[in-house]
Amino acid sequence: MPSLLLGASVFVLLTVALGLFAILRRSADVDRLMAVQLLGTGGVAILLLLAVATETPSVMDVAVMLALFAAFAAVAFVRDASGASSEVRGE
Amino acid sequence: MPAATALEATTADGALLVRAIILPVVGILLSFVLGGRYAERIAAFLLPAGLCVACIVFLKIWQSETSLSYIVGNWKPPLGITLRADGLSVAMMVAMAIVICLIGVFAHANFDSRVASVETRAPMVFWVMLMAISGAMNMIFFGGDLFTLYVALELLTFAAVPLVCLDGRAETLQAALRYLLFALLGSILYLVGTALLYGSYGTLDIVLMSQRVQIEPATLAAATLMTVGLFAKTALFPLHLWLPPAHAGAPAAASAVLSAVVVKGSFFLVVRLWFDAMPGLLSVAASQFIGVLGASAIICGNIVALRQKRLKLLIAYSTVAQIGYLFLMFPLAADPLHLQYGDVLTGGMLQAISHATAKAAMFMAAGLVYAALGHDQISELGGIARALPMTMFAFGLGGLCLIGLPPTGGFLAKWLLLEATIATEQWWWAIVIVAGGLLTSAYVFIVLSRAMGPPSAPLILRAAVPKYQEVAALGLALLSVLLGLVALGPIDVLQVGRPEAPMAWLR
Amino acid sequence: MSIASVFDVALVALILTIGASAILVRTAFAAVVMFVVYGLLLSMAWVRLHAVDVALTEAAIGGGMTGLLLLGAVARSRSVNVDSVRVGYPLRLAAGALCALVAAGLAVAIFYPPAPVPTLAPMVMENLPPSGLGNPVAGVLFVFRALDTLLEKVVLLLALLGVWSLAPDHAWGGTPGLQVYARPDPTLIFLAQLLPPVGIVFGIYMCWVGAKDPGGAFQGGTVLAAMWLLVIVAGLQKAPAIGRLWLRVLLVTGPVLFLAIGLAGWVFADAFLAYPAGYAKPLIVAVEAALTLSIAVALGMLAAGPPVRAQQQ
Amino acid sequence: MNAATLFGLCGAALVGIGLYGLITNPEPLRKILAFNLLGSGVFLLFGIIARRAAAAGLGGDPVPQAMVITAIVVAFAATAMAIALVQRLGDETGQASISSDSSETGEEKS
Repeated sequence: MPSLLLGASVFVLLTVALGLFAILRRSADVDRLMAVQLLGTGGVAILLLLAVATETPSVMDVAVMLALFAAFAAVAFVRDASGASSEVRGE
Repeated sequence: MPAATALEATTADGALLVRAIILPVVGILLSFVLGGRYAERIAAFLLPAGLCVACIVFLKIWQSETSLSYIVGNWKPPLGITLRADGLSVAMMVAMAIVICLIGVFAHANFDSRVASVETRAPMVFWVMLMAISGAMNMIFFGGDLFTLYVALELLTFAAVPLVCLDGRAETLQAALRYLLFALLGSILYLVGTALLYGSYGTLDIVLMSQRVQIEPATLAAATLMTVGLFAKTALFPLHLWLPPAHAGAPAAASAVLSAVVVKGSFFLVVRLWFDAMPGLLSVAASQFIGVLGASAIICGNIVALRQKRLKLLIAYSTVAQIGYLFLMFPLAADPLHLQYGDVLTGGMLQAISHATAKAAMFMAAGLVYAALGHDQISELGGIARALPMTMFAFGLGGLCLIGLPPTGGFLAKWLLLEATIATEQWWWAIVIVAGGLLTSAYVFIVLSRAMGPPSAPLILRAAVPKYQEVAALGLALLSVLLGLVALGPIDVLQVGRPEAPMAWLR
Repeated sequence: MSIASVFDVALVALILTIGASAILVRTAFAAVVMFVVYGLLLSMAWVRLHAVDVALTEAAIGGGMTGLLLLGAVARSRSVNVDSVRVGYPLRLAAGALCALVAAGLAVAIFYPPAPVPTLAPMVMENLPPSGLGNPVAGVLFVFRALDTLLEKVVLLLALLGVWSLAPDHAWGGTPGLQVYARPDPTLIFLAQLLPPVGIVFGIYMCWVGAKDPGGAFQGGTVLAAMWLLVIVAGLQKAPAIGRLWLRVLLVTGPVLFLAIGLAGWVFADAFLAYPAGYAKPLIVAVEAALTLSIAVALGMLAAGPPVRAQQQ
Repeated sequence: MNAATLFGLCGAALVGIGLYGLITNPEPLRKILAFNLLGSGVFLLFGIIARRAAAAGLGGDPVPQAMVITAIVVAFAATAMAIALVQRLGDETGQASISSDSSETGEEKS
């Protein structure tokens, strides 16, 4: 059973890697945002698989953390894309 | 071996070491809550208190001739952290506490926080950072654990960088950024070393490490990286490029604390590393290489200083040169054939201390000249010696100490180093020491002769210089001169806690 | 080669590729995105190294918070013309050789571990029970090496003051630059309403669970800081002026409590930073709770940057 | 080769990559990024040292792990300070660079 789960995590990691290369090769900034989101979802999947495979439940907390901060980074992107020019300088 | 027994338990009076570290921390926390208007008052109380603690520790160690130690939380190394004070640490601690207190007196004119009705930026930042620097230095002097020392080193960096760009001009911001990047690189290299050392010996405690350490790839890699990192922080040639703009651009009080105190922190760690954590591991070739770097710093720093047009930059480059002397102690002390170890270490520490007092005095004097004239162009200093006699006298005395004329502390330090060059038959370092002294005397003479010469135009002072600022500068300068007299007194305190046989592995 | 090592090899290859491209890629924006991805990948590496506490910290700080800081800086520097003089080819070659040498030196050091690998793990486990903690990392941070942790809090405060010191004089005491946009973005507001409730619960959970399992004040504080920033960025709440008393008090609460308990140990447990027998766990939990708050405020204000506008009276 | 050694080599390589970026990239922002990469490589070294010292039923030695947590927070504080400095410099000069010779700018001033 653990080896099956580990195998699954390897599979997810490889798909995430492929996805990352496909996305990062493009030059539009919005596409790059997808890279982080891809890692947010893929990373959560991998960590959950690892948590069960290695029987360490605390790894699930890492999965939550990863999901949370992938979303947080997305917000930073939104902020960057929509508001960079309108940011008021305090001169 | 005193060091081994120090490991066993907290010594009587060991609690003083905790006090020396806690006082500044309390000051920082209080300043945050009470606000910048009280920061100066807090510092005015805590810095002298810190000096008192330093003096008490000094007296205890001098009289008992044993080092103090304190086991934090009663957890002995390797699990816990021990604070230790030996002769080297107390000598440096007292000297730095005195310098910091006098800088505090001097800075009152520029960073008086009591006049404003609300908290203002520069005083708040300056006083908190000054307290932080005094705490970080104490931590560096007492820290018995290499990782604690890393945290202390970062404390020092974060306190020092904002002082560089306190006035917010673009060029000082640039200097601060460059300084920060160098300092961060330095601390991360230091951190790599601690990782490798922990991996090899399962401890970062300095005494335990000195008992376990042996020559092997990981240790050598660690030692090299840590040393390079600390060199970058100490601004040893050729990693000195960040120093002159950073030290010359800062406000005078900040320049004084940066040049006199902050660079000594990372230098002290190099000494701890090679003479305490890894005694006898420094190979002759490596020590000669460090010596070459030091010698290059002396020659290059002095020559570039000679060519400066601005007084503060001249003093900053002279710091680069004087740092070079500090590193001459490595080839002189690491010669395994002649165990001149003790005297050389004393010489090196005296050089650090006398440079601290002299350089602080000179930066203060330069700051007063700048305040009075509105510039610090050396070519237009004419008449200033008549207008500000006490200031220029302080500058001159500091200069004498840097040159190394008797009876100054600089003389004693360089004399001890010179003696060691003869005793260990390494005459080439003697040439460098003497040449460095000659070059130093050249630029000190140029400045003084300009200052005493007639003014090109009638001299108009832009601002009156407060007397107490001049007194603070003169006080430090006199200290640097009188330091030479410690040869008659407590100089042997530096040997307290030194292992009797430094090159244990040779036997 | 087991499946686990296939996973490790793939992960290492991915980390190195993304890391190297973060350095080599042309635009700063792309580099920062790479870095965020890199930080998230790295937390997986920490899981594989059985360091869950570090994995949590790395995901939160390494990827998330540092990423936000860098992104903000890129956004602002776009209007600034950066002088793009690249370092000359020979110098790059020399730098490459030097870096390769350093990496090779480290690799050699790693390849030859000492024969019996020294470890403090048994000693930690032996001495952990009196503290009542179940998490050995928390034990090291708050019991055995408490002095480091306390000093590190002071480092954080100093760094914050250092950031604030970069404010123009007139803005001192005012509000940081991180602020609402002219046009509030609906997506942003939606996210800022959705995420924080979850995040705050998780942050408190992190702090609470830290005594027993991986987690603790650092991780919890970082999550809270991130949620706070999110709310500020979306314009749902204003960044506080740095002169506010409540802000200053929150900043020092954790370190002050830590120091006070450390000093109390001097009286009641005969050593600075020692805990009286039987009271260790409640005291440590109290310190962790206070530190979580202080860390949250400190990290949030660090990311918010120096004040740019004077406070309206 | 076990997992610890593999990640150790990864850390060593990251130290090299980060150092290269720190030295060669002229943009301060990219230097800061490279510093973070370098730092994470160093942290990984702590991680493998902890991992290979696994004992007493733990997956790794908790002492270096705790040190890494401290170091990560310190590195974040350093990054925040460096970025604030870069931005203020950008505001003051309109360009973000540390390459110009400051001893000359020092002379221009007075």
